[in-house]
Amino acid sequence: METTTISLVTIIAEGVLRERLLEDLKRLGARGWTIGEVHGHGIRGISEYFWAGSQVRIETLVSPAVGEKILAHLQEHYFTDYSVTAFVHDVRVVRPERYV
Amino acid sequence: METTTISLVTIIAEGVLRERLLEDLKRLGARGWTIGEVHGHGIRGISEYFWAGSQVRIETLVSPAVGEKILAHLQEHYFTDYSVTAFVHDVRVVRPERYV
Amino acid sequence: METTTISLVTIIAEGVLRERLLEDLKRLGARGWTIGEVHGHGIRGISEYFWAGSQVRIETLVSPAVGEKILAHLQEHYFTDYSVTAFVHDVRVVRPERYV
Amino acid sequence: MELAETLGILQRNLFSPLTLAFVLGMIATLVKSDIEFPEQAYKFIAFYLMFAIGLNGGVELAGTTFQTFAWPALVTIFLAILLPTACYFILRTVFRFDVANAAGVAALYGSVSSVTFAAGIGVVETANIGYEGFIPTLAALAEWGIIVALFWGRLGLKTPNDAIGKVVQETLTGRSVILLMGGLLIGAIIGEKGFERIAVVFSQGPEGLFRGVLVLFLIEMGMVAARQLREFARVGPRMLAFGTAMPVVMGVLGATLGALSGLSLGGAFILAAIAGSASYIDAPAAVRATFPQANPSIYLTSSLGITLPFNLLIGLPVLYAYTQWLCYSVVGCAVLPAGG
Amino acid sequence: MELAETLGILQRNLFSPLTLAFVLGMIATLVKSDIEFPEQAYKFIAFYLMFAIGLNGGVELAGTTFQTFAWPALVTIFLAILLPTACYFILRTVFRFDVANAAGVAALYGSVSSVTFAAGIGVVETANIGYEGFIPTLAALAEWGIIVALFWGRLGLKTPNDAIGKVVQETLTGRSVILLMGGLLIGAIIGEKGFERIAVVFSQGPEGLFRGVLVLFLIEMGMVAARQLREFARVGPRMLAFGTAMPVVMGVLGATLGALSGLSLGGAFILAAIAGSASYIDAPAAVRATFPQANPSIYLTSSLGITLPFNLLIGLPVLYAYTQWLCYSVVGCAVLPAGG
Amino acid sequence: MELAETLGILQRNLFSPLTLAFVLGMIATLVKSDIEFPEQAYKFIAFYLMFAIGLNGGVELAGTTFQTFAWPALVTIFLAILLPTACYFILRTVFRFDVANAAGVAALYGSVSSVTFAAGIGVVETANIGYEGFIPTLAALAEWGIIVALFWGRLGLKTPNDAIGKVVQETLTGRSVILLMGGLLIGAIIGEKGFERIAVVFSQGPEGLFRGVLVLFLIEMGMVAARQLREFARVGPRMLAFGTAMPVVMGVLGATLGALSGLSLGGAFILAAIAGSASYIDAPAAVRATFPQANPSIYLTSSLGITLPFNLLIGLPVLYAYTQWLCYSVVGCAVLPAGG
Ligand SMILES: Nc1ncnc2c1ncn2[C@@H]1O[C@H](COP(=O)(O)O)[C@@H](O)[C@H]1O
Ligand SMILES: Nc1ncnc2c1ncn2[C@@H]1O[C@H](COP(=O)(O)O)[C@@H](O)[C@H]1O
Ligand SMILES: Nc1ncnc2c1ncn2[C@@H]1O[C@H](COP(=O)(O)O)[C@@H](O)[C@H]1O
Ligand code: NA
Ligand code: NA
Ligand code: NA
Repeated sequence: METTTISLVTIIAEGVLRERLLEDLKRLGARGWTIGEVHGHGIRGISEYFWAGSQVRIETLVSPAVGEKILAHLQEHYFTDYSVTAFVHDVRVVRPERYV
Repeated sequence: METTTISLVTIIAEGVLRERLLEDLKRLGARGWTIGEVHGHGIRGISEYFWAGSQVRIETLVSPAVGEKILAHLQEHYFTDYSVTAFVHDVRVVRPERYV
Repeated sequence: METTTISLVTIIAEGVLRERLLEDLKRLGARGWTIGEVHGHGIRGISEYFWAGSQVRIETLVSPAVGEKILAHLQEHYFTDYSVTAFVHDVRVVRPERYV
Repeated sequence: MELAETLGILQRNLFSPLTLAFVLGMIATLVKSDIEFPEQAYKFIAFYLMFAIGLNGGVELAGTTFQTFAWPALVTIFLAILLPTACYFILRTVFRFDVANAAGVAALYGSVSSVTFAAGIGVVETANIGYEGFIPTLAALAEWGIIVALFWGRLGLKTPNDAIGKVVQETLTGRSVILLMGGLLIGAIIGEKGFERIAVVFSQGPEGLFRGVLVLFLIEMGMVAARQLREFARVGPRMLAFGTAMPVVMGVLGATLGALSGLSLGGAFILAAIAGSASYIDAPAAVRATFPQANPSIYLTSSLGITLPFNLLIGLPVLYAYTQWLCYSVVGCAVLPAGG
Repeated sequence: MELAETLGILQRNLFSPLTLAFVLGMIATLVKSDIEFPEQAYKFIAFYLMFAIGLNGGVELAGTTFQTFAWPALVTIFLAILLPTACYFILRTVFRFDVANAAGVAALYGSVSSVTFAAGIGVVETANIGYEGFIPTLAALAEWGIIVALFWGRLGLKTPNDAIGKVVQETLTGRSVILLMGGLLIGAIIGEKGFERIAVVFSQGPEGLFRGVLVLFLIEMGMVAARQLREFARVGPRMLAFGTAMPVVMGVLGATLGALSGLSLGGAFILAAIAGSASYIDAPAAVRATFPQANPSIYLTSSLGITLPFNLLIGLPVLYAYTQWLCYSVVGCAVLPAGG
Repeated sequence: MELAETLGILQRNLFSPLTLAFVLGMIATLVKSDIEFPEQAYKFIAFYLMFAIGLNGGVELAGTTFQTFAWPALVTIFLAILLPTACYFILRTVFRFDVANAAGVAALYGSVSSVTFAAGIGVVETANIGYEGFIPTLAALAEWGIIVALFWGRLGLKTPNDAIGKVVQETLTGRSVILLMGGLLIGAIIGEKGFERIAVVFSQGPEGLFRGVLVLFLIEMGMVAARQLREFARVGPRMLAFGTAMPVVMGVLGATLGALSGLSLGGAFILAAIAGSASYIDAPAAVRATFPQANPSIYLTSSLGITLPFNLLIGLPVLYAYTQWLCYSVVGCAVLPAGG
């Protein structure tokens, strides 16, 4: 199986940011995403207050360059005020042209 | 902690494929899996039509060889017609004999 | 984007262990976690019996050292009797000081 | 029957809480409200509605003879063969659809939408007349249209029809069929007396939850339909024509054959609703699994975005007017008392 | 009481909507239908049923004297000690189970299944008689059986019993206990008059939702039980014997002690249902957390796959027949009017 | 009106099933019970309650003249401007809060809590009097307080107010507004006659589910409130004072202006409940999105952990006593018959 290495960016964020983050991702060059509902706990503890809604866990497969841009964007616009956690690592896919 | 590196294959697929994919995984040598419900968006956009059900996100820890076989199988039977995304990366586990 | 490599530990466990595992993680040095609900199948098949509740999938970003400690702890206290699967891999994050 | 009367029926239908709830849901989506109907509540209500319909039918079954049932059942089986077949060939020849897409659309239009079916029962209740207890059986039989459509598709694609066994099994044990038939049997066994003690939950009359729950459900269906409506541009005017003409044609056929087979006014009209409706859950899932190459934006948007709202707002009252005219002026079918 | 009468009760029970709904659920699973009962609907209904039972009991509590309550309560505490202890030692000696598995099964059979308890109330309603308002308290007391079973297990495994405090706390504040007792208190405070305005939702009589909701719930329980039934092969004939004999033995004990302690026919029968039932949610979770080495395929399959269907189909009517015979021919207990 | 009478109202309120259910929920959380109310059931019930309130109002709307509606509506708009503004400046000057936190708290206290609103309707039903059909409109208008608070915050932070268009759109199409107004319109169109057939599900009287469902809902709200209560230490005595004094002050203002504007006793009291309540879902979400730097532990704990329980246990009965005194001794407002 011939595979290509691309980046998987995972973002965990407060539910209220859902739509805004997806628009951002699109603008930054992501061509798809997968979203799950999660709960969590961190140093800020926001998610404990928002009892009526859960957090979102967004995964997006992107080129390494777009991955960097996403992290930089989160850093600039969200990390200070919002409860957002993000991490990135390499994965191998078939058909990279679908994602990058 | 002594750990061994094996493959984690993650498959995101339309809900209707759930049973079929799990049978395939079993046949190809996976000994376990973990399934979550997700929503998503991609170039095909199928999941937007299937409003009454969600997509599945299947994770399976397998030997690298089985991982390759799974990717090849998806490529052959699903990638053309169905909305299926898959990626694979290395993870470290204790007790590899449970998975491979 | 300047990033640092840390460990992401993923634990999949029976729902009844939820509180206990989170307390353990805290004690072992994890500063946050993200939890999703999943179903699954493995060699033991416990999750099929517990029809009224799902399994939990816990992700925690930690320093490599804490990651090792978590695996060792799971090995010692859970792997024999409980249905628990765990794996670890490296991810890159911005602001590592939040997690380690 | 004059035009005035038809307009009266249309108007009474538009002002029924069922229709208004559907419209409210559509508006909520169109103004981008964040209103949300929990998915599991939707599924639970769908479960409840089908079971309650079966149960109510079963209770009324007492006294039904084989003769009164046989003809309507035969007619329904005939429709389950005819309707998907007609859809398939119209789409192949007139619309020049490829095999998979033609079979996909035919599967949806050739089978039953639970919501339209339930709304049809609501129309009958509003009109304060009754219908035959075995009607749920006809809805279950009509589900077989899926199999017929998939058969044509497989034939056209020359794929072996061996896997059709699985589709047959899935259709026979599909959730609506099990709940309708299970409810019917239970209703028949417990009878009026056993039903009395659970009537608050299940009755379709003013003493039961059925109608109010259906109102809540229709808000959600309005939201779902409006989301599909947005896709309308991709489907185009040809599917608009198909999605509005087909339900009327199929419904008129259903009412006519139903009335001729001996059904009462209420029963013939509900058969019209069954025939004229297009499935939007069970059939699409079967089509997706069988013909993945068919485009869901065509079959789902037509069924959910066009035919469902059309039926609820215009189709059902028009079909009711037609059935009434037919029954009073032509066939002379019975009119059963409400709840009887 | 003659055999004919017992058969009559069996038959009436089999033809009640409650039993039929359970059977429908089992069939749906056995024919592999895709019918699905949403998990959160299940949880919400379980919540509702326990609270409603408490509430109905509380409303009837007015006029209960300490004397009428004290003996049944003592008897129930006695059963909560006796039943798990007897199960444990039978399994250890006759069945030669290891400590963990014996304690696990004992915890389930020594405590209460909410569904069987609710179904028992349904049987009493069907028979059109009443029961004591404090019955929910007895169900809450009977939950203590879990603690007794875990105590024997820990003793057998020589694990320190210090963590038992946590189990005690969890049993005392478990969801059924809180809802039953909370409902009871609220019912006692608001009385008949306050209850009237919420009776549509909570009443167990024909004017309330209780019975109909229980019917829906039992469809789901039938599906769950049938899924466990498939595991039957792994459990074998010995557990089949245990899972069908134990409920009868424990139930007869419950009815007998209940009647002797002064309970009415309805009350004594419901105590029989409590005693004869095996838990399938709360106790299994406690066992899993305390004795992970015990095999869930043994304790869950017996409780859910064997004893639950047995009780709903055969056990309850047999116990009802027994209690009736006992009350009429031996003890001469009271028969309370329905809803009073 | 004497103290004795006020105490009587307090007591009757404390012993109503609504209040008791809320207390049960709080206790369940405080004793760390594992009792769980499914999230989707919560959302579905919230959906149902708002729609049912609208519907009941709409049915009563017949005969309302523009005059009877205009003054109460104007008064409500005035309150929607005054209350958040007053909160904001009190918090800025007296409490020395920073802009974001002041605006955040003001947004919550300046808008409406659906639960307190529904509980207010419950109090009126308990008192067996009626209220004006257009009351749901007032609740929808009162939601505009969110916009006013966010406006002050943006002004204080000198952030451009251009994005306020989005907040306005979101408030206008928020779920409560759509369901209240949608229900109202449908109720007005279908009228008494159309409502009769769905009354079992929607009626707020003893023949409908509304009140019982509200009881179940309040158990969950008690659990949620108690969880926030635990955070109390972080908020401190100043917010305790604010969270208990503000609802009384705002409520008294609501009742007074309401009565003066011509509302009946029931209507004026419900306006007091609307004014005195603090939002705990819609406003917090808007604040989080607009002023992420504001601390949710301040605004949510005050609203959910302090003001909600205060209102349900003490605030509403006190406001009811006040409104009664006002109506009987000062203004002489009408008393509408229940369900009319
Ligand atoms: N160390 C961590 N590991 C995994 N998830 C985390 C971690 N820290 C934070 N999170 C997630 O990010 C959310 C916000 O974190 P925080 O902003 O630190 O409160 C939490 O609710 C968690 O879901
Ligand atoms: N770039 C991506 N990153 C993450 N998930 C994706 C991506 N592309 C597609 N997916 C997932 O795969 C599903 C099907 O994708 P597609 O077939 O491209 O429509 C989507 O609904 C997403 O859940
Ligand atoms: N090979 C695997 N890949 C992914 N998840 C697994 C695997 N094996 C086990 N699991 C997960 O771990 C749970 C317990 O596994 P087990 O103890 O082997 O029954 C299962 O229910 C799965 O959710
Ligand atoms: Na059709
Ligand atoms: Na028992
Ligand atoms: Na307010």
